[in-house]
Order: sequence, then C-alpha cells, then structure tokens
Amino acid sequence: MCLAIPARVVEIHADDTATVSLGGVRKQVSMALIEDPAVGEYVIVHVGYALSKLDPAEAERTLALLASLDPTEAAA
Amino acid sequence: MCLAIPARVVEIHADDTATVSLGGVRKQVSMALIEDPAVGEYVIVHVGYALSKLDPAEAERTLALLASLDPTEAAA
Amino acid sequence: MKYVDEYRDGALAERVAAAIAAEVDPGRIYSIMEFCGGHTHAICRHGIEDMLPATVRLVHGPGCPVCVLPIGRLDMAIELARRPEVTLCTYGDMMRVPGRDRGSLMKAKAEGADIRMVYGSGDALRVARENPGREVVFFAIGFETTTPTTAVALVQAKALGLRNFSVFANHVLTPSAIQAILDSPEVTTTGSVRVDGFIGPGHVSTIIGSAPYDRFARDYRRPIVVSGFEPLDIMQSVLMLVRQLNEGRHGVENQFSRAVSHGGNAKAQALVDQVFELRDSFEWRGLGTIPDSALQIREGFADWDAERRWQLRYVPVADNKACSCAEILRGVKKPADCTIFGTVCTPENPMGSCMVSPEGSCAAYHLYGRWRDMEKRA
Amino acid sequence: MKYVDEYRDGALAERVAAAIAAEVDPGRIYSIMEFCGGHTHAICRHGIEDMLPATVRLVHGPGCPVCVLPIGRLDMAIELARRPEVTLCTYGDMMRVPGRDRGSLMKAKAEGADIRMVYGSGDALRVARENPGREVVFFAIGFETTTPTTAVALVQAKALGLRNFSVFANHVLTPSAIQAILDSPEVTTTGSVRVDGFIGPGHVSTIIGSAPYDRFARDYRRPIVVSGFEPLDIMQSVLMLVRQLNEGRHGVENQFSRAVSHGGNAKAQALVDQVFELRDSFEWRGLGTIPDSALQIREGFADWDAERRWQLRYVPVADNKACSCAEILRGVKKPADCTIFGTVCTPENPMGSCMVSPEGSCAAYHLYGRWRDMEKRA
Amino acid sequence: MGPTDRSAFPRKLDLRHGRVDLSHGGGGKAMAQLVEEMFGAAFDNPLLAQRNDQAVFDAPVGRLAVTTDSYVISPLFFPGGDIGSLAVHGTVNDLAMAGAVPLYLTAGFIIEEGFPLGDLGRIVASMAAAAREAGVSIITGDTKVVERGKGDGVFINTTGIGVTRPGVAPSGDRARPGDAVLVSGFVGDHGVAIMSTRENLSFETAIASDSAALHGLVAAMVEAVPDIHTLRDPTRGGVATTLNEIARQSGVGMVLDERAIPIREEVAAACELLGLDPLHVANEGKLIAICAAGDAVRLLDAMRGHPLGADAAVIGEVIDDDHRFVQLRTAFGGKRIVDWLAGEQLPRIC
Amino acid sequence: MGPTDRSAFPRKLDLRHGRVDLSHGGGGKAMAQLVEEMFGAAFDNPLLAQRNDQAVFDAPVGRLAVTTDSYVISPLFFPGGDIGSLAVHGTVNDLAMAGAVPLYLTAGFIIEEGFPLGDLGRIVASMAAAAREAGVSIITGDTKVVERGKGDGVFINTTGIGVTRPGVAPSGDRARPGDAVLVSGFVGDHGVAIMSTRENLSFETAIASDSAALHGLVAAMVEAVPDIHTLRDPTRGGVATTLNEIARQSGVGMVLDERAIPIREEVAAACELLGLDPLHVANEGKLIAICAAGDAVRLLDAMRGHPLGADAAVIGEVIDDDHRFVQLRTAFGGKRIVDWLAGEQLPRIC
Ligand code: SF4
Ligand code: SF4
Ligand SMILES: [Mg+2]
Ligand SMILES: [Mg+2]
Ligand SMILES: [Mg+2]
Ligand SMILES: [Mg+2]
Ligand SMILES: [Mg+2]
Ligand SMILES: [Mg+2]
Ligand SMILES: [Mg+2]
Ligand SMILES: [Mg+2]
Ligand SMILES: [Mg+2]
Ligand SMILES: [Mg+2]
Repeated sequence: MCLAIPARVVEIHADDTATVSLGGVRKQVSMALIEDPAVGEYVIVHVGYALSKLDPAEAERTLALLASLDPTEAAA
Repeated sequence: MCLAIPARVVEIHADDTATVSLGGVRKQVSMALIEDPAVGEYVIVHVGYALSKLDPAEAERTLALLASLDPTEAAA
Repeated sequence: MKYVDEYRDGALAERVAAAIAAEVDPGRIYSIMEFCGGHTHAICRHGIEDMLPATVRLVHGPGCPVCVLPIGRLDMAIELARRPEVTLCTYGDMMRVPGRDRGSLMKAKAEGADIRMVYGSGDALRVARENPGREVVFFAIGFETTTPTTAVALVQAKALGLRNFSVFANHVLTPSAIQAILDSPEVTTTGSVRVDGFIGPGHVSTIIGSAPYDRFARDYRRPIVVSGFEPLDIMQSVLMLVRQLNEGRHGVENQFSRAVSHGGNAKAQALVDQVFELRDSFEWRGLGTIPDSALQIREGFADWDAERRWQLRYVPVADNKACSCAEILRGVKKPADCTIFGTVCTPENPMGSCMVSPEGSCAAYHLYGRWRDMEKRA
Repeated sequence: MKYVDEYRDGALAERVAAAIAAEVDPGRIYSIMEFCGGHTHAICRHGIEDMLPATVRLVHGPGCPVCVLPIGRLDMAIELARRPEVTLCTYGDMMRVPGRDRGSLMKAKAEGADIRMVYGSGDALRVARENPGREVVFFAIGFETTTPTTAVALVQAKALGLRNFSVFANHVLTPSAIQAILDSPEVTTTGSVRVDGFIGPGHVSTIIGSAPYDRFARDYRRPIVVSGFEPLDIMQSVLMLVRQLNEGRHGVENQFSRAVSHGGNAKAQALVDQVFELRDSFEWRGLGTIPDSALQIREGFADWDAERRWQLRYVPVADNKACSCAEILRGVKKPADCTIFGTVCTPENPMGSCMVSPEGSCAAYHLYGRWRDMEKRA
Repeated sequence: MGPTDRSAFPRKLDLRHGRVDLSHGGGGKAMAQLVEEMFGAAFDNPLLAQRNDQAVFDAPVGRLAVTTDSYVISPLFFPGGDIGSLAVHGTVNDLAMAGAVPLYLTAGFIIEEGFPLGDLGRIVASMAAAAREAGVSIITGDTKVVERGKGDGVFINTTGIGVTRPGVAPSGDRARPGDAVLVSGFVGDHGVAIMSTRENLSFETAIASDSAALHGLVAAMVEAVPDIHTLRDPTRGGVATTLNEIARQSGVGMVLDERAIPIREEVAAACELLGLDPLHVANEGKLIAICAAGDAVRLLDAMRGHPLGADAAVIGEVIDDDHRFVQLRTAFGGKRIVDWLAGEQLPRIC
Repeated sequence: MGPTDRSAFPRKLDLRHGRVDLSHGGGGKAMAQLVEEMFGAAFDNPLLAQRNDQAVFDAPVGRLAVTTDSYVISPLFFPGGDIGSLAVHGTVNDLAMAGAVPLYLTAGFIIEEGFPLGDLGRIVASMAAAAREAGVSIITGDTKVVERGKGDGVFINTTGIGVTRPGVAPSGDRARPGDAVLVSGFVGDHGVAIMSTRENLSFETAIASDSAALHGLVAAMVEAVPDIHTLRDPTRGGVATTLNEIARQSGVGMVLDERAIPIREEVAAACELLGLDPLHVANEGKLIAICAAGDAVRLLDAMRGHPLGADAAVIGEVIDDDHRFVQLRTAFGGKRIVDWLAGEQLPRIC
C-alpha cells in the first residue's frame, strides 16, 4: 500500500482534484495536499492523492550524475 | 388462494396451534378460529388457519344420500 | 385423503349424473351461477361439465378475490412494495395480476422490490418478527373465508406490540357481490344474463353460515345451495338446485352440512368484528363501486393499517380496453368470448385478472377447458 | 513512463554497480538498513542484491505499516467489521493478516461481514456518501506518507457533516521506529544487528522532509540517505552511503531530491496537525510499546473517530510463537531464518504479518527471492 | 505429483473450519490446491489426472449424445440427495433419454464466498459417489468463486457425453397417434420433497426425492424394445410440461387416464395443500416413454423388472390433434386439459 | 415449429422493457419461449434444432478434447467484449490448447431474476456471433433463473468438444529443459481492461480486452511445428501462474527475460498504479507455447504470420530445476522469482 508513482497533471478540476496521466493511463486524484498544481507538472501519487510535486531539474541532475559515473574507472 | 381442505388434528400445541395431518402430510396451523379443538377431529384448513370443524355424521349422511340415488331409475 | 377422496368417487359421480339427467325437464334450460372461483376451478379441473346435460348451464360468478380487485388497489400495493423500507408479503396469486402500464408485483420484484410470497397472514407475521429493520406489509385480500385469518394476525401483532407489521386490507363481502349481480341490468332488464339459482360458496359459509343468503332466496326468488368444493359436492348441489327449480321452490339449502351451519363460526365473526368495520364504498372490478361492500381496519388497529401509515390514496384506473374481465365477472361473457383469450392473453402474459388466479374463469378455462371451446369452434 | 523508466535503465545500473564495486573497501562489511518496505519490495523485484558486492548487506527494516500493526489492533478492526451496522473499508493488504485465533478480515468477510477493499480514504468517503444507511469505517494505517490522505478525508467528512463516516486510526511515526531500532539491545549491546547506515523512506520524506533525520545522523553517527523507490535510486543511495562510510561521514543526504525537500510538504503537515495529535503510546509489532510513536484523532474530530464511537479497547495479543516477524522487523532475522518460512507460512496461508503485504520482508522474499535461499542451502 | 504434494501446498485444506474465499477462484495457488485436494482426490481418474484445461481421449465409435445442465437447487441438501448427486443424476438421465450409454461428465462449480469447505467436501463426495455408481468419469472441471451475495452457496454445471446404441433413437418428435405413453413410477416425489423444506410452506412428510440415474433402467428398456419412440425425464414442469413439449415437437395430442397415473398419497395431499397439480411437480428419477401400442406390454414388463421401474404404468395414448392438446380423463369421469406449467411453480427445484 | 410459432407463444418476448423473472426458469411455457425465441433463434443449427434435452451426432474420428468453463465476469460488458463472446473464446481456446479443432459448444445460463431481456439478447447475439466466427455450433443448452440477490446478472457455462489432430499432442507435462518459451503477444490487456471499469479503481485507458478465439493461430502453429510440447492460454493468474503450473506438471524450471516480454505501456502503467505484476494479469486472447529450442524460430515465424500472433516473442527457456522455479532476468539486470498469483487479484475477470 506504500506505492507512490509520478504522474503528469493533464487537467485540473474545480473540486481540488486533477486528472493525472501515467503512460497513457488517466486517473482522477485529489490535489488537497498540493499548493498550486498546474497542468504539465508531475506529482507523486499515493492512494489517490498527490503528495508532492516532482522537480524536473532535480530529476535530470540525478540522472546526469548517474550517467557521469565512469565505468572504465569502475571496471578497474 | 381460496383453497381449503379437511385435515385431522393430531397434536394440539400450547400457542393455539395444532399439527394437522392430511394423507400423511403434517402441518402446523393456527386454531385461533376454532372453539375447543380436539385430537382426532377434522377441521377445514385455509391459508394456515383452521376455519371450522368437520362433522363426521353430516359427512356420512351426504355420502349415504348420494349412494342412495337409484341409477336404474336414472338410466330410464 | 379422508373427506376428500370419497367426494371424488367416479362411480358415485355416475349415479348423480344419471339422477340429474333423469330429473331435468328436457324442455327447460337450467342456468346456474356458481358464485365462487373455487367452484369454477373444481368444475374445470374434474371436468364436471362433461357430466351434466346440455341444458344445465353453469355461469361463472365474481367470487374470486384476485379477479375482483380493481387495478387501482393493486397499484397501491405495487407502490407500497417499491418503497425501499417495505417488504410486501402477498399471496402468490397476486404476483402476476397486471396493474397500470402493464406493471405487476412480479415485475416490481424483478426490478428489486422486496416482495415475498406467503402462504398466509401467519407467515407475514413471522417475516415481520424476523426482520425488525423492515416495514413488513401484508397485502390482505379475500372474501369472508380469509378475513378472519387477517383479523387473527392483526390481533396478534397488537398483542405483541409488533410495530413493523401492517396490513393493506382489501377484504370484500360476498352478499354485496351477489346483490350486485341480481340488481345488474343484465339480470333485471336486458336478460342477457340468466341466473336461475346459485351454488353458494361453502368456505365463505363456514364463517358466515348460510343465514345471510336467506334474504336473497326470499326477495329475489332464487334457490341457493351452499356447496362444498369436491366434485360430488358440486354435482349434488346441481341436483338440489334442479329439484328446487323443478318444484318451483326458492330456498337456501345446505349441501355442505359437514362444515357449514346456519349461523356460521361465531368466534371468527367476533374477531372480524373486533378488527374490521364496513368501508363506505369499494370499487370492484366488473361490478363497479358498491357501498358497504368491503371492510376497513378499525380505529383501534390504526397503527397496523398500511393505508393510514403511508396515507395511500386510491386512484381508479380503467381496465384494459381489450379485456372482458368485467363482463366475465358479471356472467355476461364466457372466457372464449373474449377476443384475446388464449392468444394475446395467456397465463404467462395475462391481460386481465381473470387469467391469473387458478380460480379466475379465464385461467381455469385456459388451463383445463380450452379444448372444449376449440372443439365447439371447429 | 516518464520519471519511472529512466530510473530502471539496465545500462545505467551496470555503471552504478561498477562504481559501487570499485568503491567498496574489500576488507569491510557495509551493513545498510532500508527502513521502508517499499524499498525491500523494489530490491527483491528488480533483483538489486545480484548487483551488489557480497560485502554490501541490506538489512530490512520495520517500515511496513501492515507488518508493524500488532494483532490487538487488527482484532479491533475485525470486531468493528463484524458489527451488523458497520461497513469496514480497508486497504487490500490488510485482508489476509492473521489476527487472534487465525481470524482475518478475509475470513470475517467470507463469514458475512461487510468489508470493502478500497484504493484510499477518498473511496471510503464515497462509500459512506452512497450508503447513508450504513456506518462506514475507514481502517486507516500507514506512516507519514499516508497520514495526510486520511486527514483530508476527515476534514472533508466534517465539512460535509457526513455522520455515517468514521476512521479507525493507526497512523505511526517513522522517526520513532528508527529510534527504537537504534536504541534496541541488538544494536546497542549484543551487536547482533549491525546498522552502518540507513536508506531513508523517500515517500515519507515528501511529507516530512529530510530534516527529522538530522538528529539521528548527528546523535547516533549513522549516515542516512533519503531515497527514491526506483532501482537506480536505491543503487545510487547505496553508493552514497558507501562513500559516506568510506569517508567516515554521517550526514543526511537527499538522493530523492526530485520529490523531497528539507522541510517537506507544509500544507500536508498542517492538515495532519489539524486532525491528529500524538498518542501517548502505541504497541508496535516487533518494536514493543513506544511512547509518542503514533497519532490519534483530535477532540475536534471526535465524532468521526471510530475508537470513540464504538468505545474500542485495545487488548494486546501475543504473536504466534512459531513466527519470527518481530525479529525480522528489528533486522535480527532474515525471512529464511524463520523455521516455517515457505512451508507452513506462505502468502496463501500467512502466519505472520510480514508474509502478507508485498512490502513485508517475508512476502517479498517469498514472491521474488526464495530461490536465492534455496541456492544457498543447497 | 499426487494429492499429497506438500511442497506445493504446505498446509492442508481446513475442512473443519475453512471457508471458500475469493482466492479459491483467483486462478492462483489456493485454487490449484482446492482443485487438487478436493476435486482431484474425489473424482480421481486417468483423464482428470491429465491436469490440463481439457481432457483428451479416443472418440467412441458411433453417435455421441451431449447434454448440459446447471444445478441451482435450494436447499443444497434435501431428503433423498444433495446438489452433488443431483448434478450427476440429472445429466446422466438426459443422456439416457437419448438411449445413450453415459461415459463422461464435466463439472463446473460456481461457489459463493464464505461457503464452508466442509459442505463443499460433502457435495463433492456425494457427486463422486453418484458418478462411480453410474459408471461415469468426471474428466475435466472448472472452479469460480463469486462474492458473497452474488451466488447461493454453490451452483454446479455438469455436461455429459455418451454414446448411443445402434438402432436406438428416441426423440421428442417421434410420438405417433396410437402410441402408448408410459411413466416409470410415482410422480412428484422430488418436487414435494424439496418444497417440504421451504420455510414458508413448511410441512412434514416422509417423501424423499426420487433422484436417481436412469440409464440402467433405459438399458433394460431398449433391450426389450429397441424402437422406443420417445424418452424424456419429467424434471422441471413435471409430467404435464414434458408431455406438452413432446406433443408440440411431434405435432400430436395425447389422452391420459388420471386413474392410471401413479401418485403417492403424501404427494397428492401435499399438492392439495399447496394448490398444485402433481403433474406439474418435478421428478428427478422418473422417465416418460412413448412406444408403439404393440410394444407397450413388453416395454412395461421390462420396466417393472428393473428396481427403478417397479411402479411403471401405461398412463395414456397419443392421438391425432392439430391443437396438440394433452388431455386427461379425470378419475371423476370428466375430461380436461393438462397444460404446460404456467409461471414458476416454486423456485429452484433442480 | 419455427421461431415464429405464435400458436404456442402468442406474445413475443419484450426485449425493450422485459426482464427475466422466475417463470423463465420454471420449466414451463415462459422458459420454452425464452429458449426458442432467444437462444434457438440466435444459435440456430441442425443439432440444436433437435430440441431434445441433448444433442446427438456422429462421433468424429480420432481423439476428442473436452473442456468446461463457467464465466462469471463482472462487468458483463467491457471494452473489447462481453460475457457472451468471452464464454465462446475462453472455451474454444481451451480446446485449441490441446491442438484440437473446436467443433461444438454447450451453453448453460444462470440468470438473476430481474435481468433485462434486452441485455440478455445482446449477450446471446454476441455469443452467437463469436461462435459463428469461430466455426463452432452451440448444440444444446440449459436455462436456470435464480432469485434476485442469488446471482449476478448472468453466469454462463460453456463446455467445448473438439477433435485433435494426429501427431499433435501438446500437454502441460511435456516441457523439457532446453525448450523455448513463447508468448503470442502483449500480456495483461484483458485484466487491465476489466479493472479499468471497476468503480473503486477507476482509471481510464484505451486498453481493450484481447478476448479472441485462438484456434486459427494454433492451426498455423501446428502446421509449422506439429510437435509443440505445451500450449496454454494464460487466463486467470496470468502468464506467471500458467508458467508455474506447467513447471510443476513437467517437473522443470524456467528462466524468462523481462526485456523480451511484450507489455504495452498502458498495461505497465496501470500495473504500477495498482501495485500489480503484469505477469499476474489475465489474458483472454494470448497463448503460451513451449517447443524444442530448434523449433522455436519456425514456430515464432508461424505465429508472427498470423494476425493474433503478430507480436509473438520468445520470452525464455525451460531449465532443469528440482524446485520448479520460474525465474526472471530483470530488465534492470538482476534475477527474481516469478511466482504463482497469491490470493485473488481482483474479483471475477473471467
Ligand atoms: S382472456 Fe384475459 S383479457 Fe380476456 S377477459 Fe380473460 S383475463 Fe381478461
Ligand atoms: S515466514 Fe511467516 S511466520 Fe515466519 S517470520 Fe515471516 S511472516 Fe512470520
Ligand atoms: Mg371464493
Ligand atoms: Mg513505508
Ligand atoms: Mg440437459
Ligand atoms: Mg436436464
Ligand atoms: Mg477453467
Ligand atoms: Mg431432461
Ligand atoms: Mg476449461
Ligand atoms: Mg479455461
Ligand atoms: Mg436443462
Ligand atoms: Mg485455459
């Protein structure tokens, strides 16, 4: 039950909910825990609620860091 | 639903009901409409209630009357 | 089965048939109405008509409580059953009777209404006790035979303080119906219905006795024989009527003496009187609105009266135009006279109430007797 | 799936694995506890252990809310569910957890209790609105990740005046559990559990931030890396821990920076604070009774508190003697160390809570990893 | 891989306290265990032991008869049997009514969540015993579990496969004017036994269901009279409905003699009480046979020589009638129609 | 006696407003009419037209395959099909998995009181269309009606009969170490399509059920490789459970390659959302095939040449393993077990 997964906000509804999309699957979730959600942003979704926004720059930074690890050095 | 059928009282219970028997089938029915039912007596049963006692002498009399009709006279 | 089988004896039947055949006046028609649907059913089931001379004609009367209940009253029951809090307990016979817009209790049940078929009022009481969270309503119908059994249930419910039980009462009175027949224009004026005498409903008379018929015999000069329901009972009653008619008499005779007295069941009458009172007027299918022809629940039992509890209101609804039940219930038509008998109207898809209960004339004919009409037509 | 697939990339995984392999000190054991069952699950599902040097040992922690709930609290839920007026809404994971006398919510449901599996508290609210005649109770469990979602439902229920909804609250606190581990005799005294550093639960930290861990890192001198849940996140967190350990550092680092900040989600924290307050003490399976380690519903929401509404009382129940869940939750044992793992205790017939939720160590090992133990034994 | 393969299923099914839950229909290990330990053990035979999603076997030579029925009877256990034995008898009988030798059955279970495993075990054991006694194998099956409130304990579908005998081809459309109509014994026992258990009708009677497999009786019959025109078991709707079906299929009428129809006094009495016609009441161990008038005595003798036909009787004859009416000469001396059952009689007698 | 025999059934079934009531299962005239006007008309074929309680036909020469399944899916209508088409496809597929040519189906309906006749008509029409398309005849059937609250709309049992091809004998116990494991296309579509309709999970996706009859695909496959060792359709419990069943039956292990398993992105995403393994999700138009390694390429080509196998793939190999584990090399680079489905996934996907 501790599952949480990033999804993109595709539509914001009046009742503090939003439709999010994950790999083509759309689901309506609560935005009650999020300040100012916006279409196009990614949020972490857990048991039908968005928990936090996802920061694309930080996501890139993490991946870049991983990619920068030097396998040749490692293989040594 | 207007079905009513004679059955023999085989057991009287405390709650103004009795078990009656018809051709080997036993059923518990209300005796609320009957004065002083007794085991061995026949009653007319309708929707789970005994409606009246059946008078064996009268029953015989009716059959005797029918049997007394003279078929030879009738055939004439 | 003692007191059953003896009265179905084929050998005795031949004797009675022979006696009737011997005693009828060949130049005379004997038109006899059996008031009660139970008699109609027995006549068809045992094939009694085959054993009577052609000049003895049986006319089927209005004595079927399922048949005479008008659509408007049935609709009240359907409306009740549809209430989410209500469990409606009904005799199975009522399930298929067509109401307004081709509705029925059967359809309401299929659509989700909580409707239970019960064997009698006692079962409805049991359902109420076992389901304290439900409003259990007993859909009570019937002539005087059945009324006391409803009265018992109401007295018991009151004694138990059983507040989730109530009765939707539709009990009607036999003498009112007989009077309506005898006063109908078809009998009094046009002569399209001929009733020379009556086979009286023996089960009704176990309760009310034979006394209530005395005035009809006297005032309308028609012989009446209160009859049992086995085929020999009916045959004998026919013979007794033939004899009265042959002799120009018009008395009340009691063929069902093994179960019926002149005064009836006093205990049952007292119970009915305790619980019920006359209703100002009641609409009957076929017979129209008749004053003082039905019963309603007394003030003292108001808390168990479903009509009061839900403030039910009767809205008259016209019968299906194609249906001849009204005429059949008055004896004006026979089932086969209805243009849709056996084609559009069948027991599976009844268009009128007479096609539902096995005691309805159309149902009894369809189930047991329709070959007869086919033969006649052919 | 953006932000998912990238973090499962096999080629990048090889790089990280190579880096870890290159950077570990061959003469040293790195014993790292992943606190969270979500991490345990991901480790087993993706086969991460296969990609780590033998000297990097992952110790599974107590961070599975299904696993740590003691039998007595589950029994309270079963008792609630058995009440005829109650509809209990629960996360599916709880259904098979064994309670007293081998009972479970699944068995209670099979015996007739009205129990619905829901996706979250929002669905439970919907059930309550759609069934005004039922008492709908939401069986709320979870760490800080889940607590705010329960808080939202309670605030909404109060705003709507929804009186047939209530919450049976069992929310527990991550820092309390970490502290219990660090203070346990196995860690402090006997040394039977070695925890060199922690992989911190990233989803918890989306709400509470990374700040609450600062004091552990400082006071207990253990590095902590708050980690995401994709396999590359975990691998990277391992690498970050290895580096801290190699360098003798013990700070809190944030691998999951794309979703976690130092302060966490202020809006969520405010909501939790509005609805919940600290519970004086709470019994955890495996960790014992810990003061201030769980939350209870505040007075202002008392009308929506199932514990108050039904005056539920907690009765402690001893764990099954054969079951080693307590030791597994403290990191003292691994699933294969339990004598009944995979024989008497299986996901179909779990004997302990750790065999139920996919985040429980025993379940994760049984589903994904038991060949590994078989190989070792063979 | 036998029923005691404890490596796959470490804990035995708990027949004393266990109940069916949704996992038993989920397709996973719990279902595999139920199938293996309960169904596999009780129905054990080489074809079932193939443990595939189908059974494969050499086709018998000749003509095959195939029939299917779902059993939804309430109550599941009743005087004279239970849904398990009924599910075997009913389907075996539909094969026997084609004059076929029953060979194989399939079994599909739809079980309601919460159903006691012990009761399921009793039903399965009874089904296995009935199949063994009838000489048929249950060769493949299926298990589904539905949520509580979406079923009624257990429903069972059985499909039967048999092989017909050369020269024996009874069919509902082969009744001809002049043919004799026979019944194999007392009618209405099954329906009355079931109705006696229903709470709102409650009456007591010694009547038990007649549920039985009739292929042995049929074997004796076709040996005596291979050219039986029609065979049918009068189940739901009773003798009346079955005869009407045949009349309609064959385009004929019938005339029955009420005095000749074997009806037990208790059955007649129960029908009087309930306002039912015994000819509309269900049977599960009786058959209707129609044959040329000249074969009737021989057929009747063969029937009476078999325990399940001891009370057999000729009850009427087939006539020419464009209306396809089934008529009855009443014991009283009149005549009436015997009609199809109209509406439902009482729910779920099979 | 045709479907328009108005003398027996004067009023047509009311498909617009009518509902099934108890009389439709009572064995009387209402049932006869439902059977004739709805089932008889839709499924029309000479064997069904025998209108007996069984169908009789010449036995095919060879080996017969027989299978049975009850369908209790909820909802009854779903993206990509309905219970009617599913009841044909599922049973045809179990015949196809024996390498058999499907010939005949039986159909047993258990209908809940109150079910709209119009919906029943749609289901029956869909079933008839699926049967027609698959080239099988529905030759006999049965109808039961249960009281409201004792069923769930409609349950359908179909039993299938087919005839196997000489030299073709796939079976679950024939997987051998070294064999290749193939799947015919994207996995998990059916289960995800069904789950997307469930109120408490509600999500939207373009995924439709893959429900389809696979015997055409199998025909192409056995033509290319007659000696396919094992064929099975991974329905309830998904690919994972099916492979475990086979591993257990054959006494072998398997190793799968996660990267090779065809899974649509939407299916993967829905599984992430719900915490499910796509390998545990049901399929209704996919098959698992196991063959000798040397036959794998030929078999794969044959599969890809058929529209229902266009996305077929070799996903793993059979190994020697006393533990009978099915293992997976993860895309990430590790290894894990692929276990049986434990417990129920989500109720009633077939
Ligand atoms: S046949 Fe039907 S429509 Fe005609 S009178 Fe009788 S009940 Fe009415
Ligand atoms: S295997 Fe089962 S009994 Fe043993 S510790 Fe794990 S959950 Fe408890
Ligand atoms: Mg009357
Ligand atoms: Mg956690
Ligand atoms: Mg059949
Ligand atoms: Mg049958
Ligand atoms: Mg199956
Ligand atoms: Mg049959
Ligand atoms: Mg099958
Ligand atoms: Mg199948
Ligand atoms: Mg059938
Ligand atoms: Mg299959």
